[in-house]
Amino acid sequence: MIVNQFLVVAAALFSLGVYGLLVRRNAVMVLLAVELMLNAVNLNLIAFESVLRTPEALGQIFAIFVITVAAAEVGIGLAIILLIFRNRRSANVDDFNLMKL
Amino acid sequence: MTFDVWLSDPVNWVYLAIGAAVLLCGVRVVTSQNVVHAALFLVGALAGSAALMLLLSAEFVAWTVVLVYIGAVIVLFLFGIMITRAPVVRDVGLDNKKARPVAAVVALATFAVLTYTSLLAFGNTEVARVGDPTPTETLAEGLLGRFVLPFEVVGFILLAALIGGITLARRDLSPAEEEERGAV
Amino acid sequence: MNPLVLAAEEGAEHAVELAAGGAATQWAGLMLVSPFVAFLLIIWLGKNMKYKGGEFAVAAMGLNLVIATILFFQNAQGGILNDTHIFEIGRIGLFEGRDLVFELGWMVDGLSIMMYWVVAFVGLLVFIYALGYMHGDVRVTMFFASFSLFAGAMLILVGAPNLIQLIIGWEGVGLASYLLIGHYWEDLDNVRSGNKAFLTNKVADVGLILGAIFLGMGIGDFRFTHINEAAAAGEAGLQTVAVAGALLMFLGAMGKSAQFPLHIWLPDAMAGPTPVSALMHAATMVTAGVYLMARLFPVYQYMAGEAEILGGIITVRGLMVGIGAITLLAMGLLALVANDLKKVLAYSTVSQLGYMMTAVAAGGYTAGLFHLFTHAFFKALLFLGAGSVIHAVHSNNMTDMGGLRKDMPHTFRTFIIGSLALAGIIPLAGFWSKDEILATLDYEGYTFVFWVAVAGAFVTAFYMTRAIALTFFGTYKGHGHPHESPTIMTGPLWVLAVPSVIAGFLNVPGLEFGSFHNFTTWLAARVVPLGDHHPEAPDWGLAAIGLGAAVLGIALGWLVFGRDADTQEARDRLEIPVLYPLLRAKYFMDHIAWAIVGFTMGPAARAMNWVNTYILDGIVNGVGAITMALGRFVYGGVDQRGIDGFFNGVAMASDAAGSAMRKLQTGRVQQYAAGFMVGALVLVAAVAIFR
Amino acid sequence: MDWFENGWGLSLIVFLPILGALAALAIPKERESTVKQWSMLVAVVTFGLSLIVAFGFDLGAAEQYQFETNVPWISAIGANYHVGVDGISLPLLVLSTFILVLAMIYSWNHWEEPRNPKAFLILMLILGTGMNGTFVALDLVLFFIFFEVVLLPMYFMIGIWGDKSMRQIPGFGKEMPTRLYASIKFFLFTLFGSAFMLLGFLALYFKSGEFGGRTFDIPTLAAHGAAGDFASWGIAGLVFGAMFLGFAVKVPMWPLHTWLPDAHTAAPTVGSVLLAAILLKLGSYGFIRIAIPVLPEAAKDWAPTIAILSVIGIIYGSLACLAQTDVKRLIAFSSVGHMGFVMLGIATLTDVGINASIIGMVAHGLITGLLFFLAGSMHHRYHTREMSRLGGNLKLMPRLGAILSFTAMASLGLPGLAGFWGEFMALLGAFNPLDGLSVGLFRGAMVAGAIGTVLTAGYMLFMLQKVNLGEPSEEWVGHEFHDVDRYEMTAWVPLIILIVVIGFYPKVVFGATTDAVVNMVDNAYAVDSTASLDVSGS
Repeated sequence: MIVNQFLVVAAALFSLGVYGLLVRRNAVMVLLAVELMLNAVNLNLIAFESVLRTPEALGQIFAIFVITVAAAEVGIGLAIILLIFRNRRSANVDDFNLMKL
Repeated sequence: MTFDVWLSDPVNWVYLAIGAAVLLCGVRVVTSQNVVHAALFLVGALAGSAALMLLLSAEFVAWTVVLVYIGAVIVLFLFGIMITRAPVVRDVGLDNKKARPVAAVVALATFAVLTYTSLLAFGNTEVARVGDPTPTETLAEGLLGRFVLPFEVVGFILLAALIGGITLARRDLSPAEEEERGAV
Repeated sequence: MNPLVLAAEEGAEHAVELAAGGAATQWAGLMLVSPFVAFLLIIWLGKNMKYKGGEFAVAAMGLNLVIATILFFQNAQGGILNDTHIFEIGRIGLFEGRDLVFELGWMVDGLSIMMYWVVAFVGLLVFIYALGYMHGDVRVTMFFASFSLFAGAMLILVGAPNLIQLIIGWEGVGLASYLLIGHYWEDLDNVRSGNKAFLTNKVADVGLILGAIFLGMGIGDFRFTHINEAAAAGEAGLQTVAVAGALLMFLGAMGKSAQFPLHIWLPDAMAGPTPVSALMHAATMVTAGVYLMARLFPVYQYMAGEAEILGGIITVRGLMVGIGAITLLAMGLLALVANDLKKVLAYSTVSQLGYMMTAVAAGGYTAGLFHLFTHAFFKALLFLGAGSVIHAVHSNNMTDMGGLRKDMPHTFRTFIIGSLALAGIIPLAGFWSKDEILATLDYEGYTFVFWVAVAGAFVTAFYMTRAIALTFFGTYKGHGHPHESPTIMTGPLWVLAVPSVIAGFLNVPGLEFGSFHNFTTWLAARVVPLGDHHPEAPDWGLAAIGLGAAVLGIALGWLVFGRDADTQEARDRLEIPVLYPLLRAKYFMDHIAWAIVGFTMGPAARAMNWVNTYILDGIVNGVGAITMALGRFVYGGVDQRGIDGFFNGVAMASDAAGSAMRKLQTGRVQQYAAGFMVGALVLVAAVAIFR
Repeated sequence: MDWFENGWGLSLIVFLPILGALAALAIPKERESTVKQWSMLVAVVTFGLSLIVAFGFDLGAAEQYQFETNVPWISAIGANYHVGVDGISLPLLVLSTFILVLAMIYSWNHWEEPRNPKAFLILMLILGTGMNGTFVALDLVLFFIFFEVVLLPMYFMIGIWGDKSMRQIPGFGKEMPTRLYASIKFFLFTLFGSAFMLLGFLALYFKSGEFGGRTFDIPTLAAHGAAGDFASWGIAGLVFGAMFLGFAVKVPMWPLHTWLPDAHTAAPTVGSVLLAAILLKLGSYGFIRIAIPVLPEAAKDWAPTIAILSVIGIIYGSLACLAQTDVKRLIAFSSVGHMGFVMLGIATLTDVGINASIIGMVAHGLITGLLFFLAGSMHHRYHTREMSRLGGNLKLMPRLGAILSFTAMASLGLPGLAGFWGEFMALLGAFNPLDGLSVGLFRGAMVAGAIGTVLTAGYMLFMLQKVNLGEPSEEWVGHEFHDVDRYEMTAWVPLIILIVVIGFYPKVVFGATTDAVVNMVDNAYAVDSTASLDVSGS
C-alpha cells in the first residue's frame, strides 16, 4: 500500500464535496457536501499520520478534533437552516441571497 | 512500483473495492435527486472511509467516525431533512442545473491540483503502519496530555454550539400559543 | 501422506474397523443417475399418467432411499472407509508435464452417506406429499421433471469427489431452484423472485468458482481427498493460496446457505410451491453451503482458519463465525414480524443455517452437521405442515388463519412436534443438536457468540409460539371451511415426525448403540483427521441454559399471543418503536441490494451502450462523415460566413463580456464559494509548480 | 482410400462446396427443389467426408499434421498448396461442415425476401469453401485467400437479404437501409484488418529469408519461431501487432467489435448463424495457428494487452447486453463477451488457456448458433424483435420457449453444458499464466472475468423474463402461432444433444486438442524459457 492511493481517494471525495457545495440548492444538501469534504480531510490526516508516524499520533488526534468541530458545525448549521426555513418556508440556498429576513 | 506488483498484494484489492464503493457513494451523495438517498449514500461514503482508515491502522478514529458520523450526525441530518419538509421522493429541482458545468469544472480542477500535489509530495512512499494499530492509549495520552487545552476548547465549542443550536431553533411562542400549551 | 497412517495417528477416537465398501458403494452411482432417468421418463411419458409423471420421481427416490439406507447401515457398522468411483471426462496438459484431469463419479464416505440418506429420505416423503399437493395444479409434469432434476443435481453435488463435479451439481440445484421458484411464471413477480435467487447465487458462485481455481490450482488437483490431505500436511503450494481460496469458498457457501447479507433471495424463494420450499429451501439445497464447509473442513482447520485478514483485524474463522452469528440472530428476529406463514419458516431456516455455519466455522464439524441432519426433518415437517394449512385455507397469510387445531388435528399435532423440536425442547431432536452447537461454541471460547446463540434459541421459541398461536388458536378468519388434508399429505407428516422426535438421541455424548456406535463416529472423515472436539458426556449446565432460553421464549410468546391471538392488541404488543419498522423493512437489505444493482448496473450498461453507439461507432461513422463535412465547411463555413462572421463576432464578444461582468455580482453564496475555490486552487497550483 | 489419406480428402472437403456451387449455377432458377436437394447433397457429403477425417484421425499423434498435402503452387514466390489437420483444427473443421448442413436444413422453408433460394444456397456453399479452407490451410498465402473468400458471400447475404428497415446514421445526411450500412461496415472493417495482416505475413516472408529461404509455410515458420530465430527481431512486436489487427477484427475484440452487432442484427438468420458459429472463430484460430507459434516472444509482449482487452470485452459486452431492447442485438453483443473469454484463454499462453479457448470456440459456435436460429424463428413468427413487445413466448409456443430457455442457460455457462468449460478453463488458465507474464494482472483479469459471468447470467435471465415468461401481451391474443416445425427441430436437436454431450464429456474436444496444444506451447516456449531466462525476467 502506498500512501498516495489514499490521498487520491480523499482528493476525489473532497472534489465531490466541492461539486455538491456548488451545485446543490437545498441547504441541507450543501451541509451534506461539506461533511463529505471534512471527511476527506480526515482521511488525509490519517494517511499522513501513517507515513509520518509521530509518537503522539498527531494526525489521528487532529482527525478527532476535526470530527468534533464537524459535529458542532452540523448542529449549529442545521439550527440556522431550521430558523431560516421557519421564516422563509424554504431551505433553498437561492433564497438566501438577501441578508435580511 | 509497477502496477502489477501493486496489484498482486491482496490488501490492495480490498482497497480497490472499498475505494470504488466510497467514490460511488460519494458521487451519489452529490448527484442523487432524492434527499434521503443522498443522506443514506453519505452513510456509505463515511463507512467506506472508516474502512480505509482501518486499512491505515487508525482503528480508534475509524470507529469514532462510525459512531459519531454515522451514528449521530446522520440522524441529525435526517431530522433536518424531515423538519425542513424536503420532499423524500425524487426532486428535480434539487440541483441548480445551470451551475453544474461550472461546479464540475471547479471540482475537476480541485481534484487535479490535489492529486498533482500529493503525487509530487509523496510519490511511491509506502504506508508505514500496516497491521500495527495505534493503541488507544497513545491517543488518550495525547488528548489529555499535550493537547489538553485544545481538547477542552473543542469541548467548550461543542457546548456552545449545542446551546446556540437550541437557542436558534427554539420557537418563540406567541402569548396565545403559550396559553394554549398551558391549557393542554 | 497415506490416509491410513493419518487415521491411525489420530488415535483411539476413531478406532472403527476400517474396510472398503462392498457392492453397495458400486451401486451408489445409481442414485446419481436415477433422478435423471426419471426426468427423461417424466418428460417423455408423464403427461398421460395419473399423477402426471410423479410416479417416476417417487420410484427413483424410493430406489435411492433403499440404496442410501443400505449404505447408511454399512457405514454405521464401520463397513465403509472412503470409496470413490470415477470416470474421466477430460484430460488436458498442465504445467510441468502433468495432466489436469476432469472426472465425474461418486464418493462414498460418512459425510456423503449422511447427505445421501437425508436427501433420499426427505426427498421421497416430499415427493409423495407433492403427489397430493400438486394434484390438479398447472404444469404438474414440468414440476416433477424439475423436482427430479433437482434431486439428481443435489445427489451429484453431495456425491462429488472433486470440486468440478461439485460446481456442476451446485449450479444444477441453482437451475432447478430457478425453475421451481418461477413455477407459476405467468406472474412476473415469481419470475423476478427466481431471477433474484439465481443472480444472488451467481454472485456467490463467483466465490465458489474462483475458490475452486485457487485451491485446485494450488496443488494441481481438484479432488477433495487430495486438497484435504495437502491441507493437513501443510503443503506449500496450497499454503500460498489457502486463505484466499478459503474465503472465496466461504463466499460461495454464503450464497447457497443464505448467510447474511446474501440471504435476501431465500424469503423470496417462497414463491415456489410449498413442497419445493420444504425440500430445497429448507432441508437440502440450502444446506449445501454448510456441506461444502464441512467437506473442506481440514482446509479451514489446518491452514486458513487462524490466518489474519484485512490487516489483522479479524481471522478467517472469526469472520465466518461472525457472519453465522449475525445470520442466526438477525434473521430470527425477522421471523417475529412476518405475517406470511412460509416466510416465518423461511427466516427460521436462514437463522438455523446461521447456527450450522457458526458451528462448522467455530470448529464443530459434527455439531454443525448434526444440526443439519435433525433440522432437515423438523423443518421439512414444518414446511409440509404449513403447506397442508395453505392447501386448506388457500392463503399464505396468518391473518387469514386461526383456530385450525380442531379442523386439522393431524397437521396441528405434527406441527407442534416440529415446532418443539425446532425450539429445542428436551428430548426432541433440536434440543440435542442445538445443545451440541452451544457446547462447541463454549469449548472453542466464543463466549459472546455463545450468548448470541442462546438469544437465538429464545427468539426461535418465541416466533414459533407466535406462528402456532396465530395459525392454530383463536378463531378462524379466512374464507370457506378448512378441511384436513388427504392421507397422502398427512402420512409424510407423521413419518417425518418420528425422526423429529428421536433423531437427537443418535448423538448424545457418551451414548453408543453397540456396534452401530453413534453419529459422531459415522461422520468422522477417516482420511484426514479433523481435530474437532467431542465432549465425553453431556454438559447439563449448558443444556439448561439453552433449554431455559427456549422455555422462556415459549412462555413469553404464549403470554403475548396465546389466548387473545385474534385481537389487535395482541399484535400491537409487538410493535415496539424503531425495532418493529426496522424488522418490517427487513433491515433495508433489499433496498440496499437494489440500490447497489440499480445505481451501478443500470447506468453502467447504458453508459457502455452509449459509448458503443456514439463513441466507437461514432469514430467509424465519423471517418466517413468527416470527408463530407470538410467539403461542406469549405463551402459554407469559410466562403459564406467567414468574412461576415468576423465583424459579427467582435460585436457579440463585447456584448457577452459586459453581461458576464454584470453577473458576477449576484449575492449567491455558492458562486462566491466557486470563486473562492478557484482562487485557492490557483494559489496551490502556483506553489506546487513554482516552488 | 490411400488418396484420401494422402491429403486429397481434405482438398475434397474444401473444394467440393465451391464445385457444387458451380454446378448449381447450371440448374435453372425456377427448379427450386432441385437446387435445394443438390446443395443439401453437397453439404452432407462434405460433412460425411469431414467425419471420415475425424474418425481416421490418429488421436495418438494429434500434434502432427495429418491428411497432409504439400505441392508447389506459385513457385515464383514460394507459395505452396499445403493443407493438413491437427488436433487444433480438427474440431473446428468438423464444426464448420456440420453447421453448414444444419443451416441448409433450417433454410429449407425459411427464405427471406427477395426470394431466391438458388443464389442464397450458392453463396452458402462458397462460404463453406472459405471456412473449411481457412481451417486446413498451412500456407500463409492460402490462409489469406480463404480468409478473404468468406467476406464476399457474407457481404452479399447481409446486403441483399438483410434487415429492410431504414436507419439514420449519425454524421450522414440521409437515412440509409440498415442492411447496406451493416454489410459495408462488415466488409470494410474486415478488409482494414486483413490489409495489416497481409503486411505482417509479407514481413514474415522476407524475414524468413535470413534463415534458409523465404517461405510462407506455416509449419516452417513455426519451427523458426520455436528455434528463437525471430526472438531478436526488432520489429517482431509490430509484425505481431499487424496480424493482431487482422485477427482481432474478426474475433472481434474490443474496441474493434462495432461491426458485429450491426452485421449480426441485420443479417438473415442463416447468415447470423454462420457468422457467429464459424466466421468469428477464424480470428481466434488465426492467433493459435499462426501468430503465437511463429512469434512467441512478441506474443508474450502482447499477452497483457490482449488479456486486458479481453476482459474489457467481457464486462463491456455483458453490460451492453443489459441495455439492449432487441433480442438479436442482445445475442450479438453476448458474442463479444463470450469471445472475450476465448481470447483471455489465448492470452494466458498456457496449455490450459488455449485448450479453453478451443472448447470455448466450439461451444460458442453451437450455443450462439442455436440462439440465432431461435431469434430468427421468433422474428419469423412475431415480425418483431423488440423485447418490450414480446413476452409469454413459453405459453404461446411451449417448445420454442423451452429450447430458448435451455440455450440461454447454456449460454450463461451453466456447468454440465458446453459453455461452462470455455469460461471456467479460461479463468483457470488465467490463474497461472505463462512464466514471465504478470501473475497479478492475469489474476485480476480472472476476477473480472468471473464477475463477467454474473453479468452474463443477468442479461440472459433478463432476456428470458422479457421474452419467454409472464403473460403474452395483448397484441398476440388470438394469434395462431405454429410451434417448432420439423425442419427447425431437425436443425436444432443435434445442436442440443451436442451441447449436453460436450457439457458432460468435454473429452470429445479435449481428446483431440490437448496433445496438439501441449506440443505447440512446448515448442513455442520451452526452448526460449531456458535460453533467454534473463531477458524475460521472470
